[in-house]
Amino acid sequence: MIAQTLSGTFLQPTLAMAPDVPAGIGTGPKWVLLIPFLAALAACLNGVYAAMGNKTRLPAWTTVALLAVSFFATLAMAMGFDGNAYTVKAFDWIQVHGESASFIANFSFYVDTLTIYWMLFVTGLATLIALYASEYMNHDLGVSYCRFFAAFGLFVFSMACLVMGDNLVMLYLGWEGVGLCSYLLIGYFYKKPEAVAAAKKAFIVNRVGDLGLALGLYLAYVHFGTVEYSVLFSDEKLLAYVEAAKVGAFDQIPAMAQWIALLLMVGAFGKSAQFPLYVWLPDAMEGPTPVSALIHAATMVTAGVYLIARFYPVFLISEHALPIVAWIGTITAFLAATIGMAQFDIKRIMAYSTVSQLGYMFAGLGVLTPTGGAYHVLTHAFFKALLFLCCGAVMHGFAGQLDLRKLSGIRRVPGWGIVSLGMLVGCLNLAGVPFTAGYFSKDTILAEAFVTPGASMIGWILLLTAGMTAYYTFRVFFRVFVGPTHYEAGDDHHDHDDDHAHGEEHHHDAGEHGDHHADGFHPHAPGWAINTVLAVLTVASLAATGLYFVGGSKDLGYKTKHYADTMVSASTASYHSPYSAHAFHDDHHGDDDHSGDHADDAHKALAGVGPRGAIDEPLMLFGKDPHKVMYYVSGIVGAIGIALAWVFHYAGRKTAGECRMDGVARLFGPIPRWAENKWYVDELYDAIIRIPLRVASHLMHWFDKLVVDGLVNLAGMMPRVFGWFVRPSQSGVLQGYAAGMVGGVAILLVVIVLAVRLGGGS
Amino acid sequence: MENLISPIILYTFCVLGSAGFALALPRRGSKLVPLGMILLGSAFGMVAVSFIWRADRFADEHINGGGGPGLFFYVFAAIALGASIRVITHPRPVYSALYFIMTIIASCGMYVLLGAEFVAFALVIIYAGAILITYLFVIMLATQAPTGGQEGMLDETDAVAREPVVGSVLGFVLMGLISVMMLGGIDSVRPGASDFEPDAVLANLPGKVDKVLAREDLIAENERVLRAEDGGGVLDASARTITIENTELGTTRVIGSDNWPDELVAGNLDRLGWNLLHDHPMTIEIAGVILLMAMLGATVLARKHVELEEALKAEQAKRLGETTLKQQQPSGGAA
Amino acid sequence: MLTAGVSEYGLPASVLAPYLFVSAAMFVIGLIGFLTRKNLIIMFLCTELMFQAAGLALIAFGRHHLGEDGQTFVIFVLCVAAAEAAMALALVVLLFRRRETLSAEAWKELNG
Amino acid sequence: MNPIWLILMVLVPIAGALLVAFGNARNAYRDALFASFASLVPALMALLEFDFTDSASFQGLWSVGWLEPLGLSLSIGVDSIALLLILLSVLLGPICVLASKTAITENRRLYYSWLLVLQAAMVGVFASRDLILFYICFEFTLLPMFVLIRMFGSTNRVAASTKFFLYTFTGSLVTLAGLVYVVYFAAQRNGEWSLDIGVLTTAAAFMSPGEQALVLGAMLAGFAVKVPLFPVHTWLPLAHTEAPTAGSVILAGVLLKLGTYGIYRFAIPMAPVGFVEYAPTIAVLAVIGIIYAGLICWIQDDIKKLVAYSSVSHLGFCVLGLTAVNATGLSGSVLYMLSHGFSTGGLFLMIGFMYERYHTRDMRRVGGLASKMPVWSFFMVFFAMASVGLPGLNGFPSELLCLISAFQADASWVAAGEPGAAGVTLGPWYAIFAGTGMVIAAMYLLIMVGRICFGPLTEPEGHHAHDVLPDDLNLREIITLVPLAAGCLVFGLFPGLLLDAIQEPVNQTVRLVESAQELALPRPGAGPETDAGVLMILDEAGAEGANP
Repeated sequence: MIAQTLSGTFLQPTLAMAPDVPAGIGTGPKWVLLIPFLAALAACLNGVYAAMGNKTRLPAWTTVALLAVSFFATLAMAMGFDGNAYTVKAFDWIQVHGESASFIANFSFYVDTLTIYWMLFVTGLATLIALYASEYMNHDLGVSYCRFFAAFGLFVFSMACLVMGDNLVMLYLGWEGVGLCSYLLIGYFYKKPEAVAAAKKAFIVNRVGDLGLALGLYLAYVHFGTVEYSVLFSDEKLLAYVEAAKVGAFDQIPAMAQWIALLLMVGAFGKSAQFPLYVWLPDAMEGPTPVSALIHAATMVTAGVYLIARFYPVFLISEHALPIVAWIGTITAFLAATIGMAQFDIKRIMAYSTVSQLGYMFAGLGVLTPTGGAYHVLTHAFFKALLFLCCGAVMHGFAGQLDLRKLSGIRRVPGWGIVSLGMLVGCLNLAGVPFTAGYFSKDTILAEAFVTPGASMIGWILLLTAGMTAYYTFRVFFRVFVGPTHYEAGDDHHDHDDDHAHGEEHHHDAGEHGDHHADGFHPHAPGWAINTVLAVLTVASLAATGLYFVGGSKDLGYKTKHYADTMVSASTASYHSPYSAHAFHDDHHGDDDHSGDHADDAHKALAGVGPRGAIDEPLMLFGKDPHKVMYYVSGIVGAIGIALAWVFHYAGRKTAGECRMDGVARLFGPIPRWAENKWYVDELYDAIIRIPLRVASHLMHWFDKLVVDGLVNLAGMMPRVFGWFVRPSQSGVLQGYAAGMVGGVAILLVVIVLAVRLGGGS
Repeated sequence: MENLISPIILYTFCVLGSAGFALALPRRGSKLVPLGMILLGSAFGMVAVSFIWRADRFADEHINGGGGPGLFFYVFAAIALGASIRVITHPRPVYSALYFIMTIIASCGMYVLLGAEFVAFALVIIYAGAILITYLFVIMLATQAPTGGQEGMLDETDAVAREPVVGSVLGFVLMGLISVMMLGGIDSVRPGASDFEPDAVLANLPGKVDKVLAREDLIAENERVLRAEDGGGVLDASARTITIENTELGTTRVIGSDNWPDELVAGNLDRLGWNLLHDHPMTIEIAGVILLMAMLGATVLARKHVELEEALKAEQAKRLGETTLKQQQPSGGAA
Repeated sequence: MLTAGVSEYGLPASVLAPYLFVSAAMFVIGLIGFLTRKNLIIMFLCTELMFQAAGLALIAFGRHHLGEDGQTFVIFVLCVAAAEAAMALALVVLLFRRRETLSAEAWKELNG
Repeated sequence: MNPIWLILMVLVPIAGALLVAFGNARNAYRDALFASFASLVPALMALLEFDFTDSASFQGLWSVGWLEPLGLSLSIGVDSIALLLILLSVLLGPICVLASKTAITENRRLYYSWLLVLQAAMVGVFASRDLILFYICFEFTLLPMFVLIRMFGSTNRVAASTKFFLYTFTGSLVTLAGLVYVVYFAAQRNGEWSLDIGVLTTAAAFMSPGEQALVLGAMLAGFAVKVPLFPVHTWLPLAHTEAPTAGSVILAGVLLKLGTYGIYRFAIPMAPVGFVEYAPTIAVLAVIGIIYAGLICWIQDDIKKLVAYSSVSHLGFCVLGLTAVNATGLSGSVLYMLSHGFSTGGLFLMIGFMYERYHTRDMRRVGGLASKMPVWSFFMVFFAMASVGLPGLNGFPSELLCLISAFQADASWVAAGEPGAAGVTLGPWYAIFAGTGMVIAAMYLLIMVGRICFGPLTEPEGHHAHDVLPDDLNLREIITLVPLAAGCLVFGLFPGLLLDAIQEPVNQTVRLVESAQELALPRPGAGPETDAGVLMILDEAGAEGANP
């Protein structure tokens, strides 16, 4: 049997499997499988190295090489893509063929433009960051080094399954797989209790989201009868629902179909660290910095965005899903920005900025611009990876020091030029300084928020957040990289305990050390691998700007603006906001008269609920094309933020630890401290979820012991009690037993005699 | 049942019997044993009289014959029951065993009356001869030597019955019930079939037939009785014919009922043997296994070295000490 | 009237009944003995008595039905009785050697 | 397939047990290992000879008469589900023996012979096609397990073994009553006594719904205790905690599955209407068990008790799948039976290996072992992840299918009368609440891994190195773990190996339940020809099980 199944899995030619592939979607070349499986191979090889006790940098080179091949395979896939989505099956995975319904989830991959778009930067960044890590993890050569790269490879494999999977179950596989790798890598320094706790927290919080995803999966299967994209997205029922949604006729769509999106959304919130499930991401910075860069900034956390983009039609048919996504994204963006402003640990600041930027992406998805969201994902991936890697280089060089009060003017330390330059480019992008990639991608979202009816509030909040982002970004830059040169070593290379960034006594410490360098500590400048990677990423971040101007296409029947737009529009995420298309192209003014007569007012509350086929108000901001207006507005807001950072953190700063901001912060009373402590959200969760559950667990434990088991023991006692009553009869005197027997026989005979008598009488 | 014995007599018997046993069972210093015996005798006598009185009347009413069981039965029954009463009422175990032999022999008499000669004699040999002798040995082995000064005084175990009243009443309640059960349906029982042919078993025993015929000179050297496995009518007990085959010629002839020898009858032993070995071979196997196991068990038990209990050890040591002391005292005096 | 030998008919009810009565009486006597006597040997004698009673009933019924099964069973009972006697007496000797008494009440603590 | 392989799978361990019992005590381990490996040979032959294209029908049928007037016979035969469970039992044999080499130092002959006897009994349960044989083997599994716990358990073993035995035995007696009623009913209906499971199944579907409910209740009394279902689960944590490692592995791997297998093989086919009627109630208990046991796991300090409670939680999914009574659910559930043993068995082995070195299972006294026992920690994390239900490992496909089935089995999307109408038992809420079990499982298992593997190294006071065993796992222990780990991975990535094999029998069961539903609740417009069709299906279902 095994032989049969195996042959059915690997050896049979593709054509023979044709019945599994629905009509309309072709099968692709088998070499596409290299992309995920090379990463898996890297993981396996590293496992073998670990078992063999390898103590060289071989694991790193293996991983980099295999991931590079994987990246080139992705490139080849992108080049060879002819515009028609296709699937590639590795082998049968979970198949249940019932008589009335079948459940089919194969280990197969679905390739369309969205997949390619995502995989390009996933594999590319993974290759670069693996190269970076080969130097960064140098201090741990041996089993730990292998362990790191094994998990790294496994992560890329899982991420590939997530992005390329042909069905929701594959997506779920990748989803949990990246969660596992995240768990393993956050807990890389497993002797540190904080790292272990952070790893655990990440996995468990993610699991809450995963539950939503799983339920969404079940509901999608139950409602549409399939979980395969190739079937699902061409499902007539779904298409009909989308048409209905476009005219706002949500009452024609079954509630169950609308629930799918709401459930999937929970999964996305978990993985992409959105409010209220964002608490795990800052803690996840306990992991090695390359991990933070790759997993917790560039790739894994964008999985939620990918999920919503991939299932955009499903989200469209849900009346409330997209508005909720938009609002949650906005709230997250704002909240994370406020916390980020008050942190002192530069890696944590980057973490909160990641959460905040993810909030932007969600808001973008929510205000009907999957393109904006996806474009921001791409730009963000580059510049945030760059920022993290720069922070990592600092941490690596300064023995784990991350406190911005203890570092200053690194720019002038020999060998730190590339790092500083990279940091500057990254900060410019993140702050949304005009003509950077971050500027264009953020503007797209902001503009869409303003043009989408009812979402202008979102736009204003996001605009404010943009200013705050610029401020805290350059706060880091001005404190750490420029100004008077000063640095203190961290206490341990491994042990970069973030608590040091908080406590009062460390403030005191900093003052004591004064301006001289601590104990003759010499930072070691990054080596060639780190510098190369930083240089490449710096260039890439700048080059990403170019993507805003190239790659537009008219093949899809309408004009797409740029590369990301093309890639998204050609995929299942294809959706063009009527508002945006309208404003941008400026050529359908006649439609303004189109009254939204089938759209009641309640639906206008927010774009997502509005009648998407109808244009209710002129899509203008200050009387201009919103995109053009936004160029100026956001540029100005960003500039204000940078200026504030300049004033408070650079101008006139003499030492590393003190700046004007300290005085300003005092004016706000306890608020900065609250923000620094993340608004006590963790404590809130502890109080309302963890502690009650733990109390419930203890109660249940006692209930189990006393009541459930108690009843059993009581039942077990019954014979004993009965025995206590009849024990005297067992006197041990032989004749007593015999007498009992005789008595018993006598009674039996009496019964028989009576029965015979009565029976005879009748 | 009323035809055989009146329920009133039966119940009276039970009451008298239980009273009798309650009195007759041994207890220290009891003077009422003779009274108990009298009660028991009267009880059994009453029943016997009732049976004898009713037997003829019963015969009239039933076509299947009737009448009482005859004088010998009453004699044997009286001996058997009397002896068995003494088995349980006699305080000395040796006498009990001897009375038990008497019971056995009387029972054997009844077996003979019932036409079961083999069993009767087997019983005498095995029971009275072997088992009871073993009992006697054990009684002698296991009876504690009476301690000094109390000779002639019976041990508590033998001299006093345990709750005689309860035991007797319980026993006779059961007696009443069994009697009612057994005699209640006696009216409707029908004795064995009228076509019963005791000699039919001879058909299965051609060897015996050969032998008898040869002794009577009814059969030549080269002839033999046709075997059942040869097919055909071999020996017809009801028609009283025997088919004989000439082994050399292969011809057959029939001995008619006129020539049927008087000695050719199937006795109790023939029928029992056939029944035992043909119809119940498994019984024999099981009996064999039981006896083997009993032998093994008895061997194992007998081999076991008995550890005396502490208290007993001390007592025996004391006793032994006393004896040796007694023995040593004179010698010590001599020294 | 003697009923030796084999007649054409089985034992009539009026003849059977006294035998059964004697059997029952003998059984009950054995039973009473078993219940009231303390000596283990006597108790075993009483069980033998009960065996005898059963044997008598079996033979009487066998005669009643004109078959030999009753006698066969009696032989079987005889075997069982013999086996029982062997085992029981061995046990009695063993027990006696341990406690120096034949009283059944000496072994009360075997009540489990 | 040749029935000799089935018979050999029973006889070889028994022969081994005799060899061990009467052999030299020093060779007990070696002989037991030999016997357990030897029984892999017939297992392999059975696997090779089994015709998987006809997996629903019973193969290797062999019957020997015994008291025929009463319908008693000893008959054996397996369909693919039974075969796979048998293979699981046989596979666990060498693993258990290997795992016990250093753990059991006294009374080895007793230990290994009972271990082998247990294996034979488990094979007997799954192989029997005769009710009496099934029941005898079913009960006989208790005895070796009782001895293993009683003689080789840890401190509280006497109470644990007694409770284990009495609890499960009491339940099983009620089950026997239910089974006997089915036999009686079948005898009334067919006019002759039969104890053949196929014959009984065919006849039992004609019981009235009331009778079916009673029979179901009786059967569940035994099977639910075995599973164990909340609230009759309290024997399990105790038994697991006290049992020796191999005992825990077998208990988790196979013995618990006797309960679910019993429900699948007897309760569903013999009381289909009753089962569908009461499925929601059973499912509620299962869901309560999932959450309740999961939360209790969370606060355990005794690592073995934690894993034991996690078994209760996990088996809840299995029962949930059964109560959905559709193809997805039954497939998932059977898959769960097969795969749960690998991950949980693995966890118990890990705990056993740790216990041998530290003589404690208290996570407050021992922890952070990753720095001292990296290989051990690797396997620990691996099995914990399999147990969490990580996709790609064995727990996931079955959990997924069970939850989907609960979701699927809702009246709102399967209208009565349509195909698949049999399973209108549950609904989304069941899946949602059961799904929280996934979160809870992640919680307690990761906390366990975090405490025992990660963090600063903690060792009990006065701990010194084991005189035989190295600090980390030795080769024997790794060899013991590898089959289980490989099973976790292979059945996670290629669940099709199992799913394809069990598809036909599962579909047939679903068909049977649907037919019985129609029989009991005739739809308007269903004429006699429908009934005839139903009868045909039922007869077919029974006939395939009946002996030639």
